[in-house]
Amino acid sequence: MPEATSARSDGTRIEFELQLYYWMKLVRAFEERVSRLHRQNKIVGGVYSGAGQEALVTGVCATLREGDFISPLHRDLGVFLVRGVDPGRLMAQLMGKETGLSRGKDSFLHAGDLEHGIFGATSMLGSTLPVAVGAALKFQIKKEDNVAVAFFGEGASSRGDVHEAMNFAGVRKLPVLFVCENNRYAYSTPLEKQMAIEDVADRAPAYGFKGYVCSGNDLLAVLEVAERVVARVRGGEGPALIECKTYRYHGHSEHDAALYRDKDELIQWESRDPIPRFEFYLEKKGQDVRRIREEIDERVRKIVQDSVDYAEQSPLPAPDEAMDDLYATPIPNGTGNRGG
Amino acid sequence: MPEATSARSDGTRIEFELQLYYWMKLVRAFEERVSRLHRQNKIVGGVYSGAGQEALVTGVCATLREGDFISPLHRDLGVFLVRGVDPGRLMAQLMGKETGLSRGKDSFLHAGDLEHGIFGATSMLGSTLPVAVGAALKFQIKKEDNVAVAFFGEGASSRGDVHEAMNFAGVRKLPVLFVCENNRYAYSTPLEKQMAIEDVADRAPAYGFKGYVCSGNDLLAVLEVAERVVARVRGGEGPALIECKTYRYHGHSEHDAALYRDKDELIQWESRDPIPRFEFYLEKKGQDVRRIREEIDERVRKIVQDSVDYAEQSPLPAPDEAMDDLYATPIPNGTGNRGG
Amino acid sequence: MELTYLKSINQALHEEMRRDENVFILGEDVAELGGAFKATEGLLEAFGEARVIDTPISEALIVGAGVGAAVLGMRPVLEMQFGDFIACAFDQIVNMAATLRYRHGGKAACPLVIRAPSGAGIHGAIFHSQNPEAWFTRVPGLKVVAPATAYDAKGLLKSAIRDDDPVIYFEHKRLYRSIKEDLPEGDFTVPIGVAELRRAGDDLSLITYGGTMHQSLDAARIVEKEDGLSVEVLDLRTLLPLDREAIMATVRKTGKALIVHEDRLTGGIGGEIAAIIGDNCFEYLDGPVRRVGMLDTHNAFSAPMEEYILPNTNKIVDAIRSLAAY
Amino acid sequence: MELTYLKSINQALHEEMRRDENVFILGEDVAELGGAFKATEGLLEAFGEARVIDTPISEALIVGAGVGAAVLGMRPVLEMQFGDFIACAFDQIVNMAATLRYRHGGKAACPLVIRAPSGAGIHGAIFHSQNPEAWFTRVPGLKVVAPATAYDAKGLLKSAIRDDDPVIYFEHKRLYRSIKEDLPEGDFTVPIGVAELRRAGDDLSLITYGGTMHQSLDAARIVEKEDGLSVEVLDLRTLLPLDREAIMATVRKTGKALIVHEDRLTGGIGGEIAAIIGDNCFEYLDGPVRRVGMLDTHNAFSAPMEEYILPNTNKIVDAIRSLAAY
Ligand SMILES: Cc1ncc(C[n+]2csc(CCOP(=O)(O)OP(=O)(O)O)c2C)c(N)n1
Ligand SMILES: Cc1ncc(C[n+]2csc(CCOP(=O)(O)OP(=O)(O)O)c2C)c(N)n1
Ligand SMILES: [Mg+2]
Ligand SMILES: [Mg+2]
Repeated sequence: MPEATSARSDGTRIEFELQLYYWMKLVRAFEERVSRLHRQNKIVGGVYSGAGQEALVTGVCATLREGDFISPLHRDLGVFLVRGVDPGRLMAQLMGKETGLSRGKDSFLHAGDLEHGIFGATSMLGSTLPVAVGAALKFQIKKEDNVAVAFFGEGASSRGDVHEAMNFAGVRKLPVLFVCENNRYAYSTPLEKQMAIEDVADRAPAYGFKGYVCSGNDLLAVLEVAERVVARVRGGEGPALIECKTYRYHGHSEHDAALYRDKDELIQWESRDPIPRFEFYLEKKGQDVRRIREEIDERVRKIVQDSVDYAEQSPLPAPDEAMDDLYATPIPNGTGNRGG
Repeated sequence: MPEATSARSDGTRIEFELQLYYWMKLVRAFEERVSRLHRQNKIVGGVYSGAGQEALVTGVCATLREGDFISPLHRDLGVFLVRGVDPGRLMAQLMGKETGLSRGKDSFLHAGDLEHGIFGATSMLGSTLPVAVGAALKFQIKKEDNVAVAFFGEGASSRGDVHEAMNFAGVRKLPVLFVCENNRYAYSTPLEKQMAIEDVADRAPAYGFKGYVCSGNDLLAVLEVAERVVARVRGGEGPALIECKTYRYHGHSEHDAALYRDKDELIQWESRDPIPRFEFYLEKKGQDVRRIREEIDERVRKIVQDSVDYAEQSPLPAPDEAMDDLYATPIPNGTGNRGG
Repeated sequence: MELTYLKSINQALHEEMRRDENVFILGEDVAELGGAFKATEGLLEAFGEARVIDTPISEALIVGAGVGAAVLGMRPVLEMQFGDFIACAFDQIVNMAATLRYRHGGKAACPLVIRAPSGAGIHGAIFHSQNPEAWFTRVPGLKVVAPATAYDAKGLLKSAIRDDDPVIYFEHKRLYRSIKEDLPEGDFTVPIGVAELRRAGDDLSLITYGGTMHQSLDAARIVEKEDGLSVEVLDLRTLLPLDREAIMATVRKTGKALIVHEDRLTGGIGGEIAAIIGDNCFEYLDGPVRRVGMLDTHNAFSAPMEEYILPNTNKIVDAIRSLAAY
Repeated sequence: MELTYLKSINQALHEEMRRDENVFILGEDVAELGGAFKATEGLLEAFGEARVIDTPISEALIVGAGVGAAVLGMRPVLEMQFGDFIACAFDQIVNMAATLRYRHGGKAACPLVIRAPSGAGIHGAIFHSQNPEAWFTRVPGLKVVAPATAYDAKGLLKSAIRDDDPVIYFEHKRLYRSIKEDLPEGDFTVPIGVAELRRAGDDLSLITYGGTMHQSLDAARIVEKEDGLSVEVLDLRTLLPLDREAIMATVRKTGKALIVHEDRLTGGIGGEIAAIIGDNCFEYLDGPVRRVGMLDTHNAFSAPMEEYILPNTNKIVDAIRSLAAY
């Protein structure tokens, strides 16, 4: 699967757009399979579906390069796929298999793949923003023209770490892009109980940089602003914040029936689904969407099925691997209680 | 010494203004004596002079009532005096005496006097803002028309706790006033290395409330904005932020020669000293300032000297008092290591 | 009637909020949702949104605001959605709350409770399985409790709410629905600082709390049946202050001590307990003081690893046998 | 030539920054001011503002940014202006940094150093005197060192900077200017995880580190002169991982163990050490394992109280005598 960057350079615009469409479809299909696997108890622990938020993840990642640093949030399965992480290894990660990104050490998306520039978050929301700022600091110190991108939810925006990160990024004019996925809820807590302002983007000026708002369900809108803003950040104009208004179709996690939302709201947002919307655009552009869809559905179905097969056939970690990967520089005598 | 509130109600305007003048003089005289006592090694540990910042402390506190909650910052000796804390007990606090506010438990201003509505801060800057917000939450829950006032430095504004506090205050429309003492430096770190904006007050809109900027060295200006804003906060209109531009004459602490500042800057700010400025105003109002100054100097000299005498004659705490005041509800068997 | 551990927590909150109007709830998703685990279910309906308050994702604010309300006479019950997130409020707990009375020269109090759902064994992985208690049991000014039964869950929560000091209340997630108990009608409390002897025995003292208490009892039954060993089981219930008298009494009686906790072995409170025993019971000891705890690693997600690192009944049985045979 | 403990830290920073251009400094007032204690003095002039960076007052940012730079191959040396403020960065240390390699399945490293000026005895009061080490010695993935001599201060800081894991480096404020030493010319390091025997003896093993190491040596000399007691003094130097071999070796040799630290007794690392000894040296012990530590309270400000709660040479002498007489 080609990376965004390569797709940009050697492809024509339409090829690129078809690639974007493919990614959204792949992510959606992968998400839905993951939810099903959770119902089937093949994926245990917390599962956080990003279904409905594919456009913003795809649009932002499509503007990035190799060498850029990304910290996704807990729903950003799409980041992994669009950045070219092998779907099989990703599925293995979710199933806690030896072949997963964390080798079974942590669950769901608490795992990174630095080869693809993806940093593995902790559960503590907002805590990754200082880390992304540190990556940007490295780029600045070393005069590299990479950017760091930190995805965060509007809920995470309430954490103190987010403030400290944005403030320092502003002071040092660091090459970091903050992307807020505003899906209107933090678990059960609606926007109005989280902040007394309309747009998280309005926080940016308080740190001396610009904030942008866009429809996170409109791939073209996301792409337009992301290309513009990423270029600026990469060009040394300092940090920026893009807020993408979006919505999660599922509950906070697959355990959550989301009774705190009303049906109409969900329906309204489903009517803004990024995929049909983009198909409509491709049609306008004279593409034979029906054919393309069928072809891509088939391709995607196979990739997802292969990833499940790969993950299911992958071994679980050996029990005592729990003691590995603690230290890069081994310690004399080990620690106290190592079992075995 | 009458409290601001009483002074407000039963005094005429001019009596009130003379009271304010008296407070500034008292605070300044107390500050300078404290610095001298530190040089004489009669006050050990960190000493943080607020000389130069008397006007804003006096102006803000003068608008408050009994029952209001105040968390001062580490230089706000004035808060204690204007709120009517006995100068002797305050001096005893700085000397670590038994009769001090913390009974020798903590140094300098890390001690409160809740009888006068003053909360004792920890050293961790910014950490008191969530506490002030909690006090305001109590006022809201109990439908009391008190306000909480949190003083903080522009340096402390970079702490995550400040963000979490302001955001929640905005969401709940809590009766809390945030007062930023912007004296341009956090220890050696100048404004431009702390934030990429001009005014800390510009943070307020990011939390859904209003921010005001005033000259913190102009008592009348502070008073004007504070009276207006405190009335609104008390009236249930939600939180507000007042930023007072000011300057500390001394180093960060008495140990700090402040070589990171240039002389001209200091001279400029000394020329904005709040006391002569207010004397000039009183003159314009036809007051015999010369007479008043002499009389107040004498009064203040005596109060400060008495406070020193009281503190010096006060006993040090008994060694084993270090084990007191840990718990309000005594614990069975005590803890492990209680000495004695 | 029969109540689960979780329901008994919920019931304690209902009863205390009814008893004292200064008690209120502050946390994430505690109001309409009733908490991620439903511990605060029904409180919003019963007491209204002035006393059951959802916050943004701001753990430091939750604790700090609790302190501000507490010094003014309120009794906030603060929820960490998962105990793991308590690290985000660390300064507010160990510096702001723990030293409050001290730095006010005894002229202030900080009556708040922090509820922290903790513990492993539910595939929670690194950040939803932690046992943070030992970070706090070294901080004077705090009190720390960790109930293992539904009765204690209710009684200790009531004591914590009525206590005038900051109390951290660790509730074990694995126990929420896995244990049930008939609770007496009406109001009762369990005193803070007092351990409970769950089982009398002569051969060995097993000292434990929280998540491993039931595994310890099971292990004691097994070795009694299979080896004829008589094991005394002490449930600490409170971790700060420790019930030193009870610890010393049981060890002096049996002469052998095995300390069991789900927290990591190195740096867990078992070390402090072993030190107390080694210093105060030296002449009574017929064998080394042994500990069973989680291996010194993080809470790995994948089942085989999670199983491998956590204490369980078999590991406790083995430890009892080897110590008894000493 | 003779270097103070403080100067040796400063020199190590100069040398490591010269040796490796990936090393950089991040903290409050570290650049123009050269740090509140002057530990980073001259670095700005020598290496420029791209590598010696003042931050706003944002401890969580300092550590978090260090992590971000470290995973990309930099070697940040982060300063907490006072060790006490490390509580404000707690989550970034114990969750973000400590689990980083683990949750990346071993395919990432986090080579950073956190310098934390800690310790009491300078009228620093509650928030400028703390000894936070035991909050971290229970967290796998971290390493924790606490040098007691100028030589170790330099050698351990170099090892910490070259180490590929997050290392918390506790430097004792009271030692900054109070101890001097002739250091060898040129580059040298002190290995992490290896304790140092400061004094050989037969009657009793005194196990200590950091601030109380010199008091312990003084006490050992006093009891030798006045009581003819031969005390062996082990300086741990590294607190995570503990040098278990060295601890067991000295206790097995002398049969008596006294653990001394300035940190609070309850919950200090002494408990863990006593537990290791009690478990592994039971048959060698001729007396109870004893501990000397700060009393279980906060760092009171006023001189009589500060004096009362802290360990000192006399208290150590008394403890040695009573244990020796056992
Ligand atoms: C510091 C912290 N507190 C609480 C939680 C529990 N939690 C997990 S996800 C979540 C809601 C997150 O909302 P948001 O940031 O908007 O992201 P979304 O789930 O809506 O995509 C909460 C409260 C957490 N993970 N971290
Ligand atoms: C969390 C925290 N970090 C660092 C410090 C050390 N420190 C004490 S005062 C100070 C500067 C404070 O600046 P500001 O908030 O502007 O107040 P000012 O001293 O200028 O009045 C610093 C860095 C601290 N007290 N707390
Ligand atoms: Mg959200
Ligand atoms: Mg300042």
